[in-house]
Amino acid sequence: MKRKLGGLPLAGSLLLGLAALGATPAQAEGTLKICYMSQPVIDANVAMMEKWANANGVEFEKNPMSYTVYLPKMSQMLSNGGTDCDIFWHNDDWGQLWKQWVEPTSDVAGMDKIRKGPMRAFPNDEGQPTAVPLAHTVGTFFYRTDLVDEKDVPKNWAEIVAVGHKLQEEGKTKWGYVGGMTHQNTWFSIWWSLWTNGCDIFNPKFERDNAVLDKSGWVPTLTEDCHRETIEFWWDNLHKDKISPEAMVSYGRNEANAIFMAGESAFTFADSTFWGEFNNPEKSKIAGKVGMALWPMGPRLNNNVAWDTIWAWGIPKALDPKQKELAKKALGAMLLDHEGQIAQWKGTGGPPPNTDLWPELASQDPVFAKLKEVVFDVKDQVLSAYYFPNWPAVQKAYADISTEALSGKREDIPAVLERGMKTLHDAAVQQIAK
Amino acid sequence: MATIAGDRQTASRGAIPATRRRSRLMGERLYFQIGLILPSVLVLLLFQVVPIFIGMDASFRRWSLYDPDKTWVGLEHYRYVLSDTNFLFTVLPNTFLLMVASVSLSLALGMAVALLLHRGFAAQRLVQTVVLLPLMIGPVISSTMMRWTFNDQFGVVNAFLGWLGLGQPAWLADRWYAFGVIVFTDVWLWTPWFALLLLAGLKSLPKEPFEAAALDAAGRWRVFTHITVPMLRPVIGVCVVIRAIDCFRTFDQVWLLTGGGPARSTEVFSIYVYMEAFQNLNFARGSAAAVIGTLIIMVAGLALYALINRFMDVSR
Amino acid sequence: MSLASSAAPLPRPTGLFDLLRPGARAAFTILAVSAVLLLFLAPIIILVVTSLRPGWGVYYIYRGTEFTLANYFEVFQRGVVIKAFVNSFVLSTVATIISLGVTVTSGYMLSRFKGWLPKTWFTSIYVFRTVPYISWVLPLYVVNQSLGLYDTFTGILAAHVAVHVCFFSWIMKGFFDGIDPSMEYAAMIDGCTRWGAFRRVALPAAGPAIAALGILSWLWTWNEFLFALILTGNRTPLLTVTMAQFVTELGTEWNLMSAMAVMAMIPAIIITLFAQKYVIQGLRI
Amino acid sequence: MAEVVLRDVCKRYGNYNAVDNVNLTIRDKEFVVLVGPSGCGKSTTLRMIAGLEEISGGTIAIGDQIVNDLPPRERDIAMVFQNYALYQHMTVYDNLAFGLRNRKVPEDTIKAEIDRAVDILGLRDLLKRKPRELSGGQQQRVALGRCIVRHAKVFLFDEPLSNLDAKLRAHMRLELKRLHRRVETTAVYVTHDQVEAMTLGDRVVVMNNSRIEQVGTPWEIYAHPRTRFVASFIGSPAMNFLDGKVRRNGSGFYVQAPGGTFHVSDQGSSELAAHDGGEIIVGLRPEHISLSETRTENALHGRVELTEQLGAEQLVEVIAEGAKIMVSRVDAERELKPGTPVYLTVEPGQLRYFDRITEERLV
Repeated sequence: MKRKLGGLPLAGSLLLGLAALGATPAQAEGTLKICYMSQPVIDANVAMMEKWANANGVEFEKNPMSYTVYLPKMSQMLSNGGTDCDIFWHNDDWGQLWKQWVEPTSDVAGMDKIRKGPMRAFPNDEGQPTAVPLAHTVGTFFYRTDLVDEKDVPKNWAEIVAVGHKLQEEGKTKWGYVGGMTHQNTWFSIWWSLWTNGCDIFNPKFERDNAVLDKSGWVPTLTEDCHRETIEFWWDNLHKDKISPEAMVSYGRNEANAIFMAGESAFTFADSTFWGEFNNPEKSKIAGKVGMALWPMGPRLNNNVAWDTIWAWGIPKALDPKQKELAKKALGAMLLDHEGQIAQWKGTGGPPPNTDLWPELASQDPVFAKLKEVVFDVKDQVLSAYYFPNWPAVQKAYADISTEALSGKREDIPAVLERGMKTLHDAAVQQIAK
Repeated sequence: MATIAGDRQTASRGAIPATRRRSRLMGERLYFQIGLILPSVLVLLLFQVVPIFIGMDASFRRWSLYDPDKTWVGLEHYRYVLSDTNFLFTVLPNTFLLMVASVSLSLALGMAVALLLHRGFAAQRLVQTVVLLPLMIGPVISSTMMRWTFNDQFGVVNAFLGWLGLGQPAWLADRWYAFGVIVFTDVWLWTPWFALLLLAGLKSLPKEPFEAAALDAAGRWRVFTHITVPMLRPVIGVCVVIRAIDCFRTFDQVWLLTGGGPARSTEVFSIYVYMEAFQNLNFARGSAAAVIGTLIIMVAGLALYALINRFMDVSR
Repeated sequence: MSLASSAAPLPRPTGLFDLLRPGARAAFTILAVSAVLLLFLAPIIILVVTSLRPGWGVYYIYRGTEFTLANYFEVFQRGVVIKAFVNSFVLSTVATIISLGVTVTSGYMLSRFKGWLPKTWFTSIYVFRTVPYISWVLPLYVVNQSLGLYDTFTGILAAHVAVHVCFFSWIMKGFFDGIDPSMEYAAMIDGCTRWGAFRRVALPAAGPAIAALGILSWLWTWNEFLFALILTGNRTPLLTVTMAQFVTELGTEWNLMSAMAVMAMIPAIIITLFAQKYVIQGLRI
Repeated sequence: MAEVVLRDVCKRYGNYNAVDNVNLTIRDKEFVVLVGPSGCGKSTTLRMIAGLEEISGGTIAIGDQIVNDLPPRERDIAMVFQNYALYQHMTVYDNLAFGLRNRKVPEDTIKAEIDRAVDILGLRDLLKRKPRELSGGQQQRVALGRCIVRHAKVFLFDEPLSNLDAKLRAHMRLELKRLHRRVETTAVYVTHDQVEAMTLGDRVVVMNNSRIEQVGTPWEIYAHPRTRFVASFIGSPAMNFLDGKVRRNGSGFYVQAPGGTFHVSDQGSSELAAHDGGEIIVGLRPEHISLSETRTENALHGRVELTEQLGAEQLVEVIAEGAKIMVSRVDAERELKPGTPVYLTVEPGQLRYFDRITEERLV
């Protein structure tokens, strides 16, 4: 039989052979492996560390991943004590999710030069920072400078509606405001306005300490007036005042940006890093006609708020000390690389983490000056995410509730929000791990 | 003769008792059969059966993707999924609605295209080529196309409707419009498949019944309902069963067109599982949903098969 | 949906069609043919036009007359796109070869033998074919991670071979059912072993049908999305996922994404134009 | 060359016996035809000899070797199939060479063998063609050629002519006969066509219901059928069977049948002695009946029902007391209108008697 079946196992052995190829090679001395999501700002930052590695004879291995799988993949590695990455991209959304597996970073050179506020997303249980920032990502209100004078830029919700409506009637623009609304895009419409109305997602408002939130029982604010008003504001925008397209409930950031860039909207809200994109004449019809402004305020709050969060790097706790040392050196070199950080800002719009550079940049670069004014210099900073393992589930649940409320009748909004109380609470407290 | 004498060397085997002789040839045959399916069995076991069992095991445990705690929790996840109103009242109805709508529409449209192609006309080859394209292009490209075509601001469909002076619906922002786009995409993708299989079926039908019907002065519609369809029943039945089972696992189109939105209103089974596992990172609950879905489709598949057998006389 | 309803050349009730004069019948045929062409071709044309529009002109593709090939050049300047094309090409080819190799013997066995073993195997195939992909790809993700196969070529390859085992065995059985076994008997009498009779006689006879299935298998792998989404990351980028991510990660670049989609469509179009006969043959169930 | 011996050969599928205790010795160089209706087990028997079916019981020997255990390739046999089973992807030459190449025969020997076979079969111009470019008769000859080149111990034929049209079939039948005389190999030939069986076989094996009914030369089978089945199966038009009663008439016997009585020859007397007064079946072949329009003694009286004009002769269907009797070899020019009263006589020696219950020939 052996001879007769000679040809058969070929395919099988080929499979096994390929399986052997798939195994990861052993870690070499003096090598830094970096895992990240490929994105212009992050790429620019990686380049700084690569430059340092090349200068210091350290081998530099880049391992870019896609955003879709980044979180599960990295979570798996960290929780299993894996050492596939010496440095990995860290995000405030999962700053608390990974806290027990990441190395404290207070001893990284240059950590004294950074903004402390956004670091609130990254402490471990001992209160030490566990991340090294690579750029600020800040929510920004954009307006069309060719349609709206700087002095006429809306200062509150009512003015958004009024100005938008007026421009629509004059035929100058198709829409007043567009912004993302779907899951992972709620920031660009509902949430920023939620915060400008002195509201938040859970009680106590603006609390991010999980212990406190646990003790308070993760009670959503959905049924409170501040929250209902926010939803009603957007309902009116979509269905009554029609300054926003009805389909906006199905828009992600990209759909919204496309409409803005097609010159069909007066206002939008996006990450500041899109400033470059909006002003790129190759892609945008409104290049050179885009300005940044303070967030228009809701009826319940008078003082301006802004969010200032960071993208950061982390180091796995499971690494051996020598690797940790090497990783920290690379990160320190990045933080202190003035030239590189300025290049990062100029090339990609990713604001430098090293605040030493800010005054100089602000004096040279009017865009940075404006960004500093409307975001960094705003006194009341909100944190744009919660920091606990179930946060992704909460985000999704919230988007589903708000979409339902905004797609139905106006008078049904309270009922939908009432129903959402349990869904959102359950999403927050569901037991998927310990 | 000398050239084939080598075969004689086995002469002494004649002495083996009959029972053992039998078992030897049958043994060889059995080994041969096993050898033939072995590679397939191994691949199926390693990459399908084993994962399914791991998934089933995980569905009884507390097992998140970032922290495989693996504490045994029994039926907790099943209880959750089976009492989740989204799963029961949105996801399952959507899944079956998509199945019914997509299969019946693509069957009807496919039949029409097949009849058209069967008639024969000058540009037939061109039409057949064009009809084949969606099948080759696959769901990712076509969903991307449709999403763009049905874009409420820039899409060609709305531009056309506007030009006609009709309303311009926010296609992907309304549950039923969005569902309609999903069904349309699925029909666009699968009509060619039905058309080609039905065309092959039409071509293989004997001519005599049609000639007899012509002599009996039957009209086209009567010929279609009384001769063509009954004779195509086996083909139709098999197509419907296969397509319906495949339709249950639809993922690509929904994921790329609506992602299950707005507000989970177009979520189907595969999206639900994916969301639980990769969005909520709850691998165990995703697995439990996967097991439930598998059982449902197996029962539904069997029922469908029986039903079609009964009504259609499938003689396969 | 408006496109769909206008395109359906519905069978006419008794007599109506026959009452039409020949000229009117021809007109009906032309109308029906145009409707079918429009339905199946329009989205593709829209995509092609989009891919030829400059970035700032992509929003209203039906306005303006500026066209450019720049999108194609830009797409191919992205390393990940070239990598994705190469990966998808290699994966489709290797997965097709292995899938066919693994299942051809299985289909042959199902066609030629009777008894408990083929019956059991056929039932298993039937049952496992109904299992939704997500139900085994989800745990396969965990398996691949623990084997270090996540985001490797081997990992995604294994999934593609596995998904084909059931369906292809079934189809191959049909191929061999259509071949008279007496050729193999003749070969066995002519001095072949069972394996020899299969390899030297049955296999060549099934060759064209297997080639047809191979073409389809190649395209299915090329177009596959779910496995790629779950089982690969950026280390092993594949075409479909890379294309989908043009929307989700790099901003709204409909023009670039369309350009990539058009490029990705090329194998499908080539096959449709030049191997149509095979494809139709391979689609038989 | 070799003898083929089947001893107690059985083939069972579950509870069903497809072949039941077949014993048969095929002598060296003999051409034996297995004939019977479809499902009688003849093809299964042949396939067991070939090794394509396993043997459920008993033994089969080829030459001096029991082959139950050997796969087909080791049995040194050659076979021609009903649909020729030519290798569709190979040329005629490669088809012919395939078996020899498998046995590692040197190419020049192969070429010589093929040359010889090609001359016998007249295939020279077709060597480079593929099977599907050949006519049915040509394919058939290639299939035969595949056997000839092999010099196998036994040739097996599984209804090889049944796919050909009537004219070609008659032609190939003769060719086969000529071929066997030239090649002189033991041959086992399966057919359901009794004409082929009679014309080709040195001996004929009639099978029915999984068993052998009779083995004998064509003449033996025709003249001395052992059972009613054999009698009915062999000969065309088929033998007429009448229910009869045996009556003693002095020292002799006569048989009372529908429409009259037969006197029985002395030879027949001994056969019938034991059945005096009993009910039997009388068999009379259509070609042995003479038909007269004038009253004749010892004849069956009936009326013409139908006539079938064949040109050289005509077939006449006669109804005698409700029993249908076919008469052949009636002068084609005789005019027999339906309803014409006729008298049928048979030489007593041509009558065959069968038991009503066992349907075996009375001896």
